[in-house]
Amino acid sequence: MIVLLLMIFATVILIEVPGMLKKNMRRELIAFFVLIALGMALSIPQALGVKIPSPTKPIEALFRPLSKLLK
Amino acid sequence: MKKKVWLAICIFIIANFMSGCWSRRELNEVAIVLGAGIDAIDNDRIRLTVQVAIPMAFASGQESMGGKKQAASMEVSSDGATIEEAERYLAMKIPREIYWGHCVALIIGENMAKKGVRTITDFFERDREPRETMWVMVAKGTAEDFLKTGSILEKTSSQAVGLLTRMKTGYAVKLFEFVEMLAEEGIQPAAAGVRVVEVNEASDESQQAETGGRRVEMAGTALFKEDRMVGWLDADETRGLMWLKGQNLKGIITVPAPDEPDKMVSIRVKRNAREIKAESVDSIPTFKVKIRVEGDMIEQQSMGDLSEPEKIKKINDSMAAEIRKRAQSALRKAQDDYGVDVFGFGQAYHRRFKNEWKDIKHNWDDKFKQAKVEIQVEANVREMGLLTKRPGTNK
Amino acid sequence: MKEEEKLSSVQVFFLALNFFLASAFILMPSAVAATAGRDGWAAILIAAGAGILLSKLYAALCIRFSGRTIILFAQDIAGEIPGKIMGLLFAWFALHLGALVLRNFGDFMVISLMPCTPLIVFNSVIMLIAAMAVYRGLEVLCRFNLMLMPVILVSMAVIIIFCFTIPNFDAAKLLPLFENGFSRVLKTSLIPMTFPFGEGVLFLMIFPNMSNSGDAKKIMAGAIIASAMIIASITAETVAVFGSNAKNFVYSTHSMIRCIELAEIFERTDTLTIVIWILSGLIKISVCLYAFVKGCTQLFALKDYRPIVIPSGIIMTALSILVYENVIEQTEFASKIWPFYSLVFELLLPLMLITLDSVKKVF
Amino acid sequence: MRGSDIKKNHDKLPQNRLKTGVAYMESLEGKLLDENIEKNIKCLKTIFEKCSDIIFREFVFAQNEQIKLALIYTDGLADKGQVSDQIMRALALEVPMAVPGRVITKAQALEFIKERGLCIHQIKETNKVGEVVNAILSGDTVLLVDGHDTAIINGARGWEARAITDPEAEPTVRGPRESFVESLRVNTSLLRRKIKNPNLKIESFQVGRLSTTDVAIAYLEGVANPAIIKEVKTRIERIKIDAILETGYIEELIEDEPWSPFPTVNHTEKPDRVAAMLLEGRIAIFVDGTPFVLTVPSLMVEFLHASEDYYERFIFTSAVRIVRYLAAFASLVLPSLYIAIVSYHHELLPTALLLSVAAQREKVPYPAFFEVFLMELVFEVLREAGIRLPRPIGQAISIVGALVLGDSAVRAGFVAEATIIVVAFTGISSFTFHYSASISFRLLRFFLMILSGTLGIFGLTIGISAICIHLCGLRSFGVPYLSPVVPTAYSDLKDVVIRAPWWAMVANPRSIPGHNKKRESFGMKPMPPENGE
Repeated sequence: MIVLLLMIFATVILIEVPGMLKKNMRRELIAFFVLIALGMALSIPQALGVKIPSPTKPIEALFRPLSKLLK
Repeated sequence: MKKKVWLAICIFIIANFMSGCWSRRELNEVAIVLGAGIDAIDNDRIRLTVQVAIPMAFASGQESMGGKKQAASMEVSSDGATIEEAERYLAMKIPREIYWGHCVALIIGENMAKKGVRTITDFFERDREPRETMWVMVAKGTAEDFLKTGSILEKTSSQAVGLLTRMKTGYAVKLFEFVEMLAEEGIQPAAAGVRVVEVNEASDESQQAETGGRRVEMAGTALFKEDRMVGWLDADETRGLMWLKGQNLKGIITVPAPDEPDKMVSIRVKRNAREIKAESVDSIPTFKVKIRVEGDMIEQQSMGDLSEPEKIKKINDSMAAEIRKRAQSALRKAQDDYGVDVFGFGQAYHRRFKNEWKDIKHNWDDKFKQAKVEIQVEANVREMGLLTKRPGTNK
Repeated sequence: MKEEEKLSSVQVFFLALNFFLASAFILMPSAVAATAGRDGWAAILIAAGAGILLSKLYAALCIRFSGRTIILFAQDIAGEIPGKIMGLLFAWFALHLGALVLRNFGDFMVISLMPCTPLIVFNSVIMLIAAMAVYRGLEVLCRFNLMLMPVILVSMAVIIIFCFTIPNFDAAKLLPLFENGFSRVLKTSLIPMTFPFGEGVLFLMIFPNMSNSGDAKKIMAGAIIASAMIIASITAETVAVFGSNAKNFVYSTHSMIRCIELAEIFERTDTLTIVIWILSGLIKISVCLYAFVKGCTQLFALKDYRPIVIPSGIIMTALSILVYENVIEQTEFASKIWPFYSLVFELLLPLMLITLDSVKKVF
Repeated sequence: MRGSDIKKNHDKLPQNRLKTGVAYMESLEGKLLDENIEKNIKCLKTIFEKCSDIIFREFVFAQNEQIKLALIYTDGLADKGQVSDQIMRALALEVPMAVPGRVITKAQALEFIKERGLCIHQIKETNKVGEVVNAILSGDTVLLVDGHDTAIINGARGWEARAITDPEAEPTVRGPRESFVESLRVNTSLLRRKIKNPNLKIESFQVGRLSTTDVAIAYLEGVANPAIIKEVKTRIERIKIDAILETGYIEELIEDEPWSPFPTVNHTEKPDRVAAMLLEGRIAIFVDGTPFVLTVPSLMVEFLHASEDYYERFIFTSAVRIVRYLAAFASLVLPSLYIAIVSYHHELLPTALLLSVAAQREKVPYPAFFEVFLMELVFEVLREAGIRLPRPIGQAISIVGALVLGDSAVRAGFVAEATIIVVAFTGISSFTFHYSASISFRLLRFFLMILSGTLGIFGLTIGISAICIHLCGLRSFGVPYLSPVVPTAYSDLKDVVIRAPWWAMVANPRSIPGHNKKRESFGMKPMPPENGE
């Protein structure tokens, strides 16, 4: 599973990066790697079975009081 | 660029293969369930019986080659606390994966029905495989016994009974309709009844041996209070139930001929509809039921020429009376004997008086016992078939 | 390839229609039945009215700042840093919405099509195709949508018509109207208002690409009316078929289609309709992905959005797995939290911008 | 600089030639003819060393025997009758009869021969060796005159060409029966006969560094879009390749999306089809030596249409087209749908059918995916063999192969009967439309089969949407490939799945950007005479 995931990331980088290097797109490269890192941070722990807190939780906590309006 | 996309697709496909094909189930790896039967046994446990098709028996053009005819189905039973548990035990007896997608009929044994069916319909609704469109029936006796009975015309009893219900000769209900009646306020469920009968009609001995001299047939209707079966309607009362529920039915009404009361005239029902009007007279629910029936005359025993308006009117009247009688008998039985509103009068009341309904909905069945029901039938003979009158001399 | 892709009004109309229909067609009947009972259809129609008002707001923004997306004009109105924060919030909304929709469809597949296949497979495969569509550009996405639209609309029409043939169908089951009071219906209408109709806020990223952005108001209103009619009629039909049992289903539209048995030919077709919904959902997810990617591109002043499509897709997929632990959390969130949470982005943010701008203009 | 070197020492030529053929041809550039005919002949003989089909015929001018002449041509390419009658006979015998008594000097010879001596329609002069060589190889006859560094190129080509026959690849029931042949001139003449209009422009190129193949583009000026014409020209001129042997070479070199499985350049061997394409604003590319002509830009729908569609009455045509579209769809998805149903979604079949399919599959050992995949491969082998086998036995073998293989495979329990039905029907369906589109459909069929074998009907859907997205992004010379469907050109939709009657198709298709918007007048709908007279 984790191997597959890393393979996918490797492929994505292989596909995208050479083109950007050729066109000398620095900002795009930075954005690309930031997003890739984010994607890795979100997916690799999941593949390893580590629980990451869901973003839904804080949102739920924030809006829970309002939801009583719907009752 | 394109090359890389192809590369990505290749990797994706390889990844797919690596992970295996999860939900794949080859056709020759499944046991196709055609009918399921559920009986109550001791200790709150249930017995699940499945009728599994033996595909080889369904191969086309194989039978004519001679040799012994193969059984078309096998029946396996297993016990468990829930249906799913029983199914797991079944899996130990059947070497293939149990596949519910083509289950035609859900047969509930009488014992089970009396104990309450809410616990068992859930599985068939919740799981994605069993279709909501399977027929729900209550078997007189055990469901296991019912399923083990063969059929001559059809290959299995499930198919036979499925076709019988589709013929609309008796009250037939699909699972989702049955569950809706369970869930809805102001109506109580009813389900088709089936039974096994001993017969000697098979002409040839091998057929006789195959079916064990037995046959399945429709047998009235089972009435439920909440999810427990409380009683039966016989075949005639079932017709009354269907008139009152406005269910499509195919059938014959036989009435005395207007000129010769000892000779009969038969009318085939073409379409029927009913309308319930709820009223509250002195806070007693009162219902006006209007049943409309159209039919064709298809048989006449009497000699007279019936193609006269007055005579047809007479036939219409006696037809209406007949239908009314049937409906009354069904109503009496449901209202007085069992006290269950299987007709949906409560729904009609609810729709009309939504505020009053809130107070009485919890004991509607008691209220229903006091309800007054007025049945009005409007029968109409439309066609006379190919003859105007019966051939022969009228002396 | 041209950088500026111009879309015709018809293309955007159908894109919006599909966007509104996609997940609502399956989820909405059960969602509104849960609180409004048999009056769900009325809630949807009311919500459509509110949705039209919302879309008027969006269209007003679009016309006032024609040619610029919300990311850009937020910076103009509120200043660079607050504007960027707003843009970031907006991008997050697109990402979150995309993840939720993806999750919905993945769950739907797992529950109704192939229970043994892991969720991640469906999610990643759908995302792969969505990313492919976005990668090819908005114009291709619109064309693809236009290609699917006849199939989707015809199948929906067929479903709506054939449901009348279910033996249990009885329009009287819709009675009595407003049993639990009209206020309940009004409250319920918040759900459909924020769930398909308000999500049209993402089209603020697409309006600038229209060749005739003056049509935006007409288009959105038309799409909302058309989709509301379809969703409301299917909602009414689920009640007409299942009665009060309708609220017990997770996907009552799907369950209803399972009950269609017409002439022994048109039966057991639920698998095929699932296929059509995948296509429909694909478009919605693509629009979300596009909004996010385009938003990021403009936030960070990138030249080309293509390089970040795939990473964004990966993030969205990972997020879609992450957001809920189980279906219960999903229904809880969708019915109780989402209506308020999404209002922040669907109503508050655009409203704030337009007031700020008006105030600025006065002084 | 290389050229002048060579001019000095001809001996070095062979070594040069050994380098590469291309470099050799290039080396002739800038090389000029000499005034001395002997030298010229020697030079050309060195160039055409070991070319036994090049004929050098030296003779003297009848008017003045001092003047030596030489005719050089390729045996088999030049029209021998013309060469001997119109050139040699005239120069060697008949000139004195025409102008008796006049003496022509060496200096006057060339002018005289040009004006009086040659009875040839088309002559050209050149002083470049390269051009001379080219002319000889193209079938022209070159006349060298002593004392002049100019050669006369006589356009007396004439070689054996195949007769115009029925189209082999696109047979029709109704419509013209002629098809293109391998000769470019014959082909353009066939086209010219369809469109007798000076606006039909035929521009020639020579492509191929070794083969110098004649390539021509044809278009209707004022109908075709100039931007597209220009684009086609630049794309053809860009080609630097040793040889062009078939239009396929050009097709692959000028495509918009070389990695796409779909053909974005259409080809046909029917002159009527090419004419129809040109009239709608497309551009045709002819290549000498092949009966296939390319037309660009091409749309997806073209591949599902046949030329006959426009000749047969429209009601019938529309019905047939619907069938053809269904068949095309079946040829793409039927096997994968079968796999998906048999391995994943048993509920899609009615109970009775499911039981009978289950009975058939009972004896089959493989999963449905493997079975269908294998049978599809077998079918492809049969199809390929059917084409490659010598014609007399081809059909017999392929039928026997199909029948015997299919029947025994079922009997032996390798495959189920239903599989055979599916595979056979799919195979047949793929022959209902244009061959090169059906190739791509066949290829994608396997891709879809893999997907539906792994993910069932979900995989199939995903595969189809991937294909659709790809198609939506595809362009052929700037024209969206899927137009007029998407982007929608509503007026063009009457010639997609159905064909409107001719009197209703007033406008030219708008999806092909061109100038001629209207192709017929309004009110062409035939009507019975009024008043019933």
